[in-house]
Amino acid sequence: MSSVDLRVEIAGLELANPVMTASGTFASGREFADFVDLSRLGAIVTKGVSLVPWEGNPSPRMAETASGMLNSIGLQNPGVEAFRERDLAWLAGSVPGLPVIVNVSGHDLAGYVGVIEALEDEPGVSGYELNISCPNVDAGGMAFGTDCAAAAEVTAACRAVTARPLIVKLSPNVTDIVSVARSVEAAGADAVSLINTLLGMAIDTSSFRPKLARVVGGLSGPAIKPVAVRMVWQVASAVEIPVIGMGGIMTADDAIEFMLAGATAVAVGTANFVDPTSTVRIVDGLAEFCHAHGVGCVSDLVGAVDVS
Amino acid sequence: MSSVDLRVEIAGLELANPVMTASGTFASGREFADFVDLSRLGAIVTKGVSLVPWEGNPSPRMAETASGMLNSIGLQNPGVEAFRERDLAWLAGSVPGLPVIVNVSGHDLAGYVGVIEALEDEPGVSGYELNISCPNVDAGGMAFGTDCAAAAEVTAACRAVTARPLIVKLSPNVTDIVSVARSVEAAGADAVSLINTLLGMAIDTSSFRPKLARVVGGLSGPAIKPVAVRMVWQVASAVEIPVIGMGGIMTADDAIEFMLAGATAVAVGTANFVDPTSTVRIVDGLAEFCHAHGVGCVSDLVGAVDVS
Amino acid sequence: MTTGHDCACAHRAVPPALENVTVVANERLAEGVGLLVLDAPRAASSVAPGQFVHLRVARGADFLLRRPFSVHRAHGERIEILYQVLGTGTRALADKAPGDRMDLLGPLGTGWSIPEGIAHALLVAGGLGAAPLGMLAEELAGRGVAVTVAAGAPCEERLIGRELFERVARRFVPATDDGSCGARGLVTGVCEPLLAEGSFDMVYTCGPEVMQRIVAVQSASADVPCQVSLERLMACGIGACLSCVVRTTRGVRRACVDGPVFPAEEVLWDPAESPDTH
Amino acid sequence: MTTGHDCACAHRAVPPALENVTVVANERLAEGVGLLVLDAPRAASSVAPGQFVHLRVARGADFLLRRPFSVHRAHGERIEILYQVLGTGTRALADKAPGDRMDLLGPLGTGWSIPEGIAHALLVAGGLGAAPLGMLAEELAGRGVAVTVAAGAPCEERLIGRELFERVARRFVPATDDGSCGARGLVTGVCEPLLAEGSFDMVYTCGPEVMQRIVAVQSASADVPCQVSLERLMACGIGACLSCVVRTTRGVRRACVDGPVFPAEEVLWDPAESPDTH
Ligand SMILES: Cc1cc2nc3c(=O)[nH]c(=O)nc-3n(C[C@H](O)[C@H](O)[C@H](O)COP(=O)(O)OP(=O)(O)OC[C@H]3O[C@@H](n4cnc5c(N)ncnc54)[C@H](O)[C@@H]3O)c2cc1C
Ligand SMILES: Cc1cc2nc3c(=O)[nH]c(=O)nc-3n(C[C@H](O)[C@H](O)[C@H](O)COP(=O)(O)OP(=O)(O)OC[C@H]3O[C@@H](n4cnc5c(N)ncnc54)[C@H](O)[C@@H]3O)c2cc1C
Ligand SMILES: Cc1cc2nc3c(=O)[nH]c(=O)nc-3n(C[C@H](O)[C@H](O)[C@H](O)COP(=O)(O)O)c2cc1C
Ligand SMILES: Cc1cc2nc3c(=O)[nH]c(=O)nc-3n(C[C@H](O)[C@H](O)[C@H](O)COP(=O)(O)O)c2cc1C
Ligand code: FES
Ligand code: FES
Repeated sequence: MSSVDLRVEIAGLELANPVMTASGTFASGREFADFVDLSRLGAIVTKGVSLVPWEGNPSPRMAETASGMLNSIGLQNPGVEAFRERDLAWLAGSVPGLPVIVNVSGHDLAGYVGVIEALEDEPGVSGYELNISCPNVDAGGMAFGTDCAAAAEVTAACRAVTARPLIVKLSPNVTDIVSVARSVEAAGADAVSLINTLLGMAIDTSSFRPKLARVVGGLSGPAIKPVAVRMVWQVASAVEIPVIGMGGIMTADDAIEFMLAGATAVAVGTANFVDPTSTVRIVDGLAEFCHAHGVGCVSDLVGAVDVS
Repeated sequence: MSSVDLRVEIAGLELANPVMTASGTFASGREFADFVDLSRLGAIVTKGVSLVPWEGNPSPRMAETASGMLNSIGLQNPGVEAFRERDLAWLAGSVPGLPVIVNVSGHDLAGYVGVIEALEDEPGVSGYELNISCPNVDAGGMAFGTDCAAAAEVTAACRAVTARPLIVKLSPNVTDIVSVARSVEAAGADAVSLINTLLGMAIDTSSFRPKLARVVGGLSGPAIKPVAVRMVWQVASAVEIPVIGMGGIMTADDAIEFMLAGATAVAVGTANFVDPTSTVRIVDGLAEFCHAHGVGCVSDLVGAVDVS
Repeated sequence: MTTGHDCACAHRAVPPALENVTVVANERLAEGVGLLVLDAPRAASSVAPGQFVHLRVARGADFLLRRPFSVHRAHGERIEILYQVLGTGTRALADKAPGDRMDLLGPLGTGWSIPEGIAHALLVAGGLGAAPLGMLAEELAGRGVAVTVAAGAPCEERLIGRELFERVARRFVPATDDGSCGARGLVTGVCEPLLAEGSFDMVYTCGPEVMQRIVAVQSASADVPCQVSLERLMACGIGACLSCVVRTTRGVRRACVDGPVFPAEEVLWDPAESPDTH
Repeated sequence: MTTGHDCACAHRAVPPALENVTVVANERLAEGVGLLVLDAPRAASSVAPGQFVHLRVARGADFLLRRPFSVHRAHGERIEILYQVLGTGTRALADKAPGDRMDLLGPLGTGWSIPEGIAHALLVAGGLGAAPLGMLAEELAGRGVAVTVAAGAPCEERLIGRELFERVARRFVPATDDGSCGARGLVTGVCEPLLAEGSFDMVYTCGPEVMQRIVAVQSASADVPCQVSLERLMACGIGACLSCVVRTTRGVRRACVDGPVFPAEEVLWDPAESPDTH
């Protein structure tokens, strides 16, 4: 299988393979080191990082649904300083050379820009993913991702302070994701990633209470895959920049579906909770699939869906 | 269990219980007569009817997904005349007294209005549901449902030609479903029903072809329930008119979740394909639940979710 | 001569029902092919040749919908299903053990039409297309109709249904891709000379759609009426969802209730199933 | 005296792993309560008292995520799990038969801390709270620590874990709602007088959160350090998703890795679990 070329390129960043971690589902990798050889990942995308520490939302923060889960973590994180000292330092020491994409959160423009500025001198950062699509915070988050002008504004502001690869993560909770993707492309994004979670809710019929303390939360997992594949296909057909696809990827076959739809790389999220070895299992599966189908370069799959 | 009052009222129409059929999943009832005592339904909502016959989309029109299915039927129907002669006549003869809601489709304003005009003299029609949210037709359909002004316009035009209960069926493929709901309320809708299917896509990784001939289709079933419950809760909190909730209802417990979120009635769709007796099973389950929880009137559940 | 498709078929008298059934046996016939025997008294007593059952194979994420399977044989309180492992549902079917229970909806669909007075029928099976032809062969033989079966498969051991056909048919004409049994090549290759013999008054066929289409053309050329059994993705199986449509000269029809058996001359074949594209 | 929670616990040396395990026995103990014995050599040899395993109970729509269960006992190559049937996952667990296979992630979490030199420990179990206290009682007894167990349940037959506790503990003090065994009333009712005896140097408790909270207050009043074991909804079980947080004096912590056992004095109790609201 060594003959299959799994490399892909995102915004000038070469990845050994297209499999990344979905932000917030893999922490900064350390928790998975017992299960996964982290150096085999295409890239690690960290949990969302904000300028100052965020406490996140009250519990319960999670509920299982049919083929999916709701979460309302609320971007709990210790802030960019602690992130730099603990997570980046650990990654640099333990998995040198692994591309690290920092997922950036903010309540306002200055918040996003501040995180990037705080990390610009860090050699261990390969690029940024702007989370303008988190449904679990009151200010910022999804509000930026559901409005073209706001999405463009935050993208442009971040673009102004970094030359590093800048990925913008889009919200699926919109009428027209293509317009948002085009707006951030025009504002300087090097790539888009999609989808973040769908806004959902579940109610416990015995207590009459919402299953999440925050009432609503983000739906992820296999349940959302058809929506995600559709959006990746729509966006990839409309923009020039690469698309990173995610939403319910559990197997290599799922990853291939996203690549055929137009994703240059993919991210694995909820699957990590079910099987902590999911990421490398999918890397292996991609190689096997290419081998079996006579595909020499995995990148040949990108956008290869036949809609004729 | 005879002590539980299952009646609910939608737009002046009294239903024996809150369980309706979701349009397009129950035809006009005839196909289910072998399995279900149709007179036990709260109401029947027919398959979408258009002014002239529609052929629907090419095959394959269906694909299974994790806890869901995609369809791209495309509102195939024999047109309002044939509908009147075959379906309405059969319903009047076989299930007299069963409330019949006609689901109305159109490619343009005149199409919607025309169907209603053609049925205004039919005594067997109890009300209309305007489908402004079908993702499976090129013109009309979802285009009306994703724009507040267009949604209001078609509602107003239909309102002008009928005094019967007018339900508008909303699309979930929008940034802000509350605004659309408010627009159709202001334009004269007596009730809103939601959700129609989420736009999705699936690709066969062995043939590299989309699983649906039309490429994209509508996602239904348990997978979408959290999105549907969230939207019902948002809309019910924002409008005065009753809400009919649907999306992934398989059991009485699911139906109760929708009612707690604010739905006055519910509709059962995809579940009919899995178990053709789903509707009456859910009616029975509602009565049992109310009995077990000391709820005298099922309508006491409406909006009873405790978000304090 | 008409294919008699408008006759009031006997099975119409028995409406479909939900039935809890029990696995009696589950036998591997070849790599990826199995024979499932179900204790299903109601379906067994009411099914007509060519009808199918809609099985709730398992419950869970990958099993929201039922799966349609033709009834291969019905005897006593039992029905037999031939299945090919393709995806999650048929994989789960292969794992069933005696005693396991399932839920079945059936019998469904319009099966083969057997017009009064036919004397010699040609049955053409491609691979698992043998499934709905088993009951038919038995029924025809029982009615005194002479039966010739042409069956195609990749190799001898994949000639599914062979024993039944050899038992009830006057003639069994196999064709295998590798020549390990009968003629080397496709079943359509043996079908044409058989039709040229001129003795058949009805052709029944099931198998890959492109094969059925060729058989339909061959039958038309030989001026013999032909019935085909078409596979479509099915959600409801009872005529409500319109997933399973077949374009015909009589309009868009539902494979689950108007079919799966259709008179070949009525079918407007899907261009994707043209022999040229295969 | 410290609860010793910062010590380098022995089990930290063994990282968690995925393990394919086999059901050895599955016994019904009371209505809706079962004891599952798993052949799980790796987990059995590495688990510490108070740790848990994350089980992939089944696959399918209702089973996307794993379910966390405390290890009640570990002996030889086997672990025992006490479970209460609540929802789809535990219902599926009740249906498991010997020979069935599952996939386990573990051992996980930070279990009970056993500081050097403690002489007499009080274990307070509410209902299924007995689960993580089983291994602990055995371990303490093995180390020569005197163990008193107070256990509460609705009625005698639901006093889960009784045999084990009666075997290894010096004293077993039951309390039942209906008085069918021991004191009538809540376990917190027997706990207070026990603590008043003044002989304990550590309290370990598990059960409904509101009960643990009362035990924590009672222990603090009696000036005895107390450890609690908290249940949270868990997605990953390994510290990555932040589903399972517990608010503590040391900040927001994760029940799956920093817990489930916490020193009671560090826990900032959830207002929803206040005894007043129950
Ligand atoms: C009337 C009829 C009779 C049939 N009789 C037989 C038979 O006797 N023996 C046999 O082996 N097969 C038969 N089939 C095909 C059989 O239904 C499919 O092979 C089976 O559904 C595949 O299920 P899966 O879960 O393994 O595949 P998956 O691909 O995992 O299934 C996903 C979905 O696609 C549907 N699907 C996939 N392939 C087909 C197909 N070829 N036809 C219809 N639906 C499909 C499934 O029902 C399911 O909804 C018949 C189909 C029809 C329509
Ligand atoms: C560290 C820890 C140890 C545990 N040890 C035991 C034990 O030894 N014996 C025992 O019977 N139970 C134990 N539980 C609780 C047990 O995990 C739940 O009862 C079980 O997950 C319920 O699953 P279900 O599918 O039956 O319920 P469902 O309500 O159908 O499950 C839906 C989802 O909610 C989660 N969930 C539901 N209830 C709980 C709960 N009380 N705690 C955590 N997650 C829940 C499930 O894991 C699943 O993700 C423990 C929980 C934790 C956190
Ligand atoms: C528990 C959890 C936490 C998440 N946290 C973040 C986050 O911090 N930043 C972000 O951009 N996305 C976050 N996401 C969204 C995921 O990165 C991903 O977009 C989404 O879950 C869909 O992928 P999946 O179905 O594979 O999980 C989170 C998702 C989950 C389930
Ligand atoms: C096969 C199929 C056909 C449908 N046809 C229609 C239709 O004609 N008109 C309409 O308003 N909705 C139609 N719908 C949408 C359903 O009425 C319902 O809104 C949706 O399926 C969500 O409910 P469910 O998850 O219970 O199926 C259709 C859905 C399916 C699955
Ligand atoms: S499968 Fe639903 S109409 Fe045929
Ligand atoms: S369960 Fe994921 S962090 Fe604890």
